[in-house]
Amino acid sequence: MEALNSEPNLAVEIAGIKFKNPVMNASGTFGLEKEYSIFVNLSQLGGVVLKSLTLRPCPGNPPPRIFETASGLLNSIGLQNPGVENFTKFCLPGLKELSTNIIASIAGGTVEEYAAVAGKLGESEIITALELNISCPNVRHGGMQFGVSPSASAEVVKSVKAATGKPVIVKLSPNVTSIVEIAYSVADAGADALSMINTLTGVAIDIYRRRPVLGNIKGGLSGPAVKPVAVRAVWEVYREVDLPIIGMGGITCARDALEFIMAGARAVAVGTVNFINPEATIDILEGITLFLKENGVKDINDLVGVAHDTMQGF
Amino acid sequence: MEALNSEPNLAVEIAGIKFKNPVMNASGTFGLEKEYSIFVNLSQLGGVVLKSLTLRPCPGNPPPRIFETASGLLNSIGLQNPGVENFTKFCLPGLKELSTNIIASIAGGTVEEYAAVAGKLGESEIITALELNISCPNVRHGGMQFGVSPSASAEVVKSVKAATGKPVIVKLSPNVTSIVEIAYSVADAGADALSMINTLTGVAIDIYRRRPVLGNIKGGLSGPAVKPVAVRAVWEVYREVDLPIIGMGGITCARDALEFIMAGARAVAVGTVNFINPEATIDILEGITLFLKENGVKDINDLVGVAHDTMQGF
Amino acid sequence: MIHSPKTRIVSQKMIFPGCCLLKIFSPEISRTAKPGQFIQVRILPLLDSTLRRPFSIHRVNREEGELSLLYRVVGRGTTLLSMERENDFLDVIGPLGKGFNIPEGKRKLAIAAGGIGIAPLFFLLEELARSENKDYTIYTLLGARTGEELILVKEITSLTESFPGGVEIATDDGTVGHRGPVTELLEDVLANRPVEMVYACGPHDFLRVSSAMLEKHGVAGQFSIEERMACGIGACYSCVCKTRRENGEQPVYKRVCVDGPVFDANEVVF
Amino acid sequence: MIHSPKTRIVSQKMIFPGCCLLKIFSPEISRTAKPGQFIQVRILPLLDSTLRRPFSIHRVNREEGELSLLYRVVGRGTTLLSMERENDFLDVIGPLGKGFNIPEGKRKLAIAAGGIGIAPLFFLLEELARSENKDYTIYTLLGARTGEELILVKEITSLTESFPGGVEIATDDGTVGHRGPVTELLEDVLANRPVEMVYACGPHDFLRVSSAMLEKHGVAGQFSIEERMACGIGACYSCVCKTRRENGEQPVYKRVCVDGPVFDANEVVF
Ligand SMILES: Cc1cc2nc3c(=O)[nH]c(=O)nc-3n(C[C@H](O)[C@H](O)[C@H](O)COP(=O)(O)OP(=O)(O)OC[C@H]3O[C@@H](n4cnc5c(N)ncnc54)[C@H](O)[C@@H]3O)c2cc1C
Ligand SMILES: Cc1cc2nc3c(=O)[nH]c(=O)nc-3n(C[C@H](O)[C@H](O)[C@H](O)COP(=O)(O)OP(=O)(O)OC[C@H]3O[C@@H](n4cnc5c(N)ncnc54)[C@H](O)[C@@H]3O)c2cc1C
Ligand SMILES: Cc1cc2nc3c(=O)[nH]c(=O)nc-3n(C[C@H](O)[C@H](O)[C@H](O)COP(=O)(O)O)c2cc1C
Ligand SMILES: Cc1cc2nc3c(=O)[nH]c(=O)nc-3n(C[C@H](O)[C@H](O)[C@H](O)COP(=O)(O)O)c2cc1C
Ligand code: FES
Ligand code: FES
Repeated sequence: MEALNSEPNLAVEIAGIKFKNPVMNASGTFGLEKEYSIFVNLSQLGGVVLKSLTLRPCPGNPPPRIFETASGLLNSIGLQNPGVENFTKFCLPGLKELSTNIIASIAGGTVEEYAAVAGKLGESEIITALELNISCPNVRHGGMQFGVSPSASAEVVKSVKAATGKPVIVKLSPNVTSIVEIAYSVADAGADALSMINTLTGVAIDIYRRRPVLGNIKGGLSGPAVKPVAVRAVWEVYREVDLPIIGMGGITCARDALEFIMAGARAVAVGTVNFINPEATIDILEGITLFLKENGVKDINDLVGVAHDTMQGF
Repeated sequence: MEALNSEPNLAVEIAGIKFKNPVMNASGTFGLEKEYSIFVNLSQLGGVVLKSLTLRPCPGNPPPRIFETASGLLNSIGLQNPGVENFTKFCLPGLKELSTNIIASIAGGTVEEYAAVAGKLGESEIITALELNISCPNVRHGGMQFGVSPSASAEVVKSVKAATGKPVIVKLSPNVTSIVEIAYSVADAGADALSMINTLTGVAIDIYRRRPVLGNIKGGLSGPAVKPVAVRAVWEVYREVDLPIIGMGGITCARDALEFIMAGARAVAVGTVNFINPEATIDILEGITLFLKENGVKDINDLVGVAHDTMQGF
Repeated sequence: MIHSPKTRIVSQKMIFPGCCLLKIFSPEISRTAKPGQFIQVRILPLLDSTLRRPFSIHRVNREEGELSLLYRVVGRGTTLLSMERENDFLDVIGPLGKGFNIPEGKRKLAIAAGGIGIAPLFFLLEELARSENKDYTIYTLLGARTGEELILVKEITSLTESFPGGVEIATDDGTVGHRGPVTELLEDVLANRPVEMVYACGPHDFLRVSSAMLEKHGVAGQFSIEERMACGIGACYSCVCKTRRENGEQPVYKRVCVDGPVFDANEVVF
Repeated sequence: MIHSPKTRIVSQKMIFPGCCLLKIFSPEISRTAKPGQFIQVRILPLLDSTLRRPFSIHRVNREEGELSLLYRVVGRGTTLLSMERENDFLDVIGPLGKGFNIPEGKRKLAIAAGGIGIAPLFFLLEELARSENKDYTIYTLLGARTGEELILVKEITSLTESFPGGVEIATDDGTVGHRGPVTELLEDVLANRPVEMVYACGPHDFLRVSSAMLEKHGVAGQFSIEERMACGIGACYSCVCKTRRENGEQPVYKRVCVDGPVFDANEVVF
């Protein structure tokens, strides 16, 4: 039981960046500042992922914006944010004091917009990497999401790579026939890492008012309900595409996080559960550490994708 | 309160068939015989949908075949069934005594197989309509599901329509970028009605054994977890495609069923919840009736798609 | 602001069918809470649920370190909450949000509550009664669907009896007081009394109508707004309501959890 | 077979940490149940759960209309079940499945239980003890991880004392009886006694090893098999295990819930 006493290695490397551990929050759930520092010491996390930013201030969608479903949450925030300039002026300086990776998330309606935001954020030393939220409506293509088209996704990646030297993580949408096809396409276009999954599109109806519950009609489904779909996405992409994966979707505890890691994720992000347990990220980090110790695993990297090992025939 | 006293109309028509009410079971959950008649009087339902049948006997997937997830169920039964001939010989005669619509579900690995099964079943007077389960791996296309390709889906429909005069319901897969595109395609190919959704593909990992839980690795996610995705599918297709829709996915109670109806479904099918409440179909039927009475709705058809009415702008 | 996963329930009682008074022991929250603030309660037995439920702080006993919630049983979360008993534990976050304030110089106040909307206003009345300064005039207007659902009339009457003004009641069915909506009492007060500030909480329609009245009479107001919440601390932008800007710019969505739940009446776009 | 949504709990006790004995009142099920059959229990507080949990019928008191379950707390469902108390209600379906049978002419029996596997075998012993015919020889072999987890040894000893044979015990840690797996006791019995039929229930590996022994010694067996279940009545094909066919054809997947849970030992492909 020697392993019980020695501290396991939790550090992972993704896109050339060192993460002191594989646990971060998911974009959109920790805001643009240090909101969650009242609950958790953010510097203890492997990284902090910011809410998606757009070039100009974005008003967001009409309320109601959220609705609780069975083991899930439908949201249609609609990217409300002050725009990249206000962010840089008012929020970014405060993030400097955190000693962890700060990952900014970028959203846009056109390829140029993504590039412009990336260019602005790329100037900041505080930001370690950029995550591209490609689940945004492409205004030039009738509002079809970038992330559901291999070519549109690749275009976004190329233009962002040209605009910045920062590592680029592409966040994939699960609302596609083949997530592997999109992953291939963005890998070819120069993505440094992948994160998955963004939310599944859903609708809920208020039968008493005879109309959709959400002001925006459709919303994105997150939370434990989507976990099997998310683990499947990681499983499929890990087998086919040679990029590090940040896994997310319905993680509530260390066991959930380990499912993603064994399916192939090198790090995980924790979203919806923060709303019910605001210390969830730290609890998960501690739970992973305990699991490694109890099972004599010396290095978290030894578990990445390990569930594929016994499955050679498939 | 006159409406409180008069019985509302529950009958709906789909593909020229009259259903005495809009509640049936979902394929694969009531078996191939009258298994659930120990719990419910099947003749009280709008229809009984059989488990998918293949041309030859099908052994099914290795166990474990099911796994419970948050508000959901992953299954990989793998279409185990005795084949259409054994079915016709041993199961079909017993179904004759049911006085409701019997809908047979057809699965296959090739277009020809679908047509062959449809041809055989088309001979039976007992069967009212055929439902095509197009979420089956296409053996000639590297196992990609028919249901994720508009052209492959259309081919299946055409060949089945050529093989039988029975009404054909096409059951759509949610694992696609655009369910509307598939719906259009099968509508063009001659489908008489649509049903949706089949299961979402998912994976779960057993972190202690470090391998996927299911013998077959991937399974189909059903149950309350998927309801928002299913309602969204009905919502989208109802707006675009002029075919009657049978809605399903996570229905557990009358309120859930009414969500589907208001989103555009003319009938609903009830799957996973039967395993926890075997009388769920009847409970839902009673609940819908009560809702109609309490809200003074004289005809269930008045509620079909009603949630779109207030949403003209979108 | 604290997250306290093991807050003891001191007592819970159903004060009329579908309405509960829940008292919890939390010295930290009761010490700092201001009228209009709220707490986020985790509904533990809701295994398949993701969200906490927000409730206004209804009263505070700082000596005992206790605070109370007053809530209606309207759905799954409140049903389960109503089943919790003395000495069970609750997981709460609070106090949250911006509460009511009493601007310098405003002395003639009206308090208008629609139904369960009395919950946070009661705390405001308590604080006014506790305050050093006693030269307020307080018109208290209480609305309910029916007399049986009228809550706390006695306590409110005794809380406010040292102030000029008085308590008036309206019920939809006329079983007690004025027959009709409480907004009719408000209209009357606004038209006939020198009110300087109206504090209101209640259903959306009640606030919408009240807001129009305040505008008509040119009286200021502070309204406590409800919206579905996730984080409760300003991080997720789930809970917004539409608000006006002064310079004629486009309205913006503000977060009810941190920019509210109390807003200036003329700021909210109903 | 019945579905009874309001079956009263007569008693529940934890007989050692992590193992519960639950008695319910169900005259219908207790009247018709046979050893080896099971019931499907709905775990009500599991709001986010979709499946019932299957449990073997452990004993039956037909006079009182009661039956008992004996189960280990291994996960969420059994944890919640263990919290149910006397006079709470359970939603059960049963009796389900095919039980053990005692073929004409087979008189020399062995009963081999690995851990909680004793649950259905106890009912079998009860029925043998209750039967008119008393000319059985019964070798009862009980296995457990440690002495503290040995269950019901006294009751089993008194149930079987009127039969030749006897009760033998094996524990993994040797605290009681033979040190080692219960399969070593089985090997011994098969090698040295004229056993005609072995009834076994327990962990997968225990059954696999036992099955190989039976084949080696040419002795028939009936094994109770466990698999995750959904419907419990043969409709969904969730619960299959692989079974041999006699004529050398491909193995087929049979449903544990209706074709079992008791299978001929030589039929199951482990
Ligand atoms: C700042 C704030 C303070 C509140 N204070 C009180 C209070 O003191 N007393 C009280 O009884 N209620 C209060 N509410 C409303 C209370 O939060 C909801 O009634 C409760 O969340 C409903 O939970 P449920 O699970 O029982 O209902 P659900 O089953 O979730 O829904 C039932 C009904 O309640 C409505 N509802 C659900 N969540 C909210 C929400 N967050 N805000 C408003 N309506 C909601 C739904 O639209 C639906 O009509 C407050 C809400 C907010 C935002
Ligand atoms: C016919 C039959 C009879 C059974 N009789 C008994 C009995 O008399 N006493 C008893 O203690 N247990 C019995 N079991 C096993 C019992 O059903 C499981 O232990 C129980 O379902 C676990 O539920 P859970 O929610 O606590 O566990 P989960 O949290 O669902 O899982 C915990 C562990 O239990 C295993 N498990 C889950 N479901 C099953 C299942 N249906 N069958 C086998 N293993 C499962 C899982 O693989 C996992 O390792 C029987 C199973 C079957 C199929
Ligand atoms: C309220 C809310 C807001 C979100 N905002 C964003 C966002 O701005 N950008 C983004 O890429 N993803 C956003 N997401 C998606 C999450 O980052 C995450 O991909 C998804 O919720 C799945 O993880 P979870 O189940 O742990 O929440 C948001 C999710 C929620 C619930
Ligand atoms: C155990 C199981 C078996 C199923 N078998 C089939 C099948 O044979 N053919 C088919 O078209 N769908 C099958 N389905 C999918 C259901 O018919 C239904 O589309 C899906 O489960 C969603 O509905 P639900 O959430 O109400 O279960 C199966 C689902 C389950 C859970
Ligand atoms: S609830 Fe998250 S910002 Fe208000
Ligand atoms: S559990 Fe459904 S067939 Fe056995």
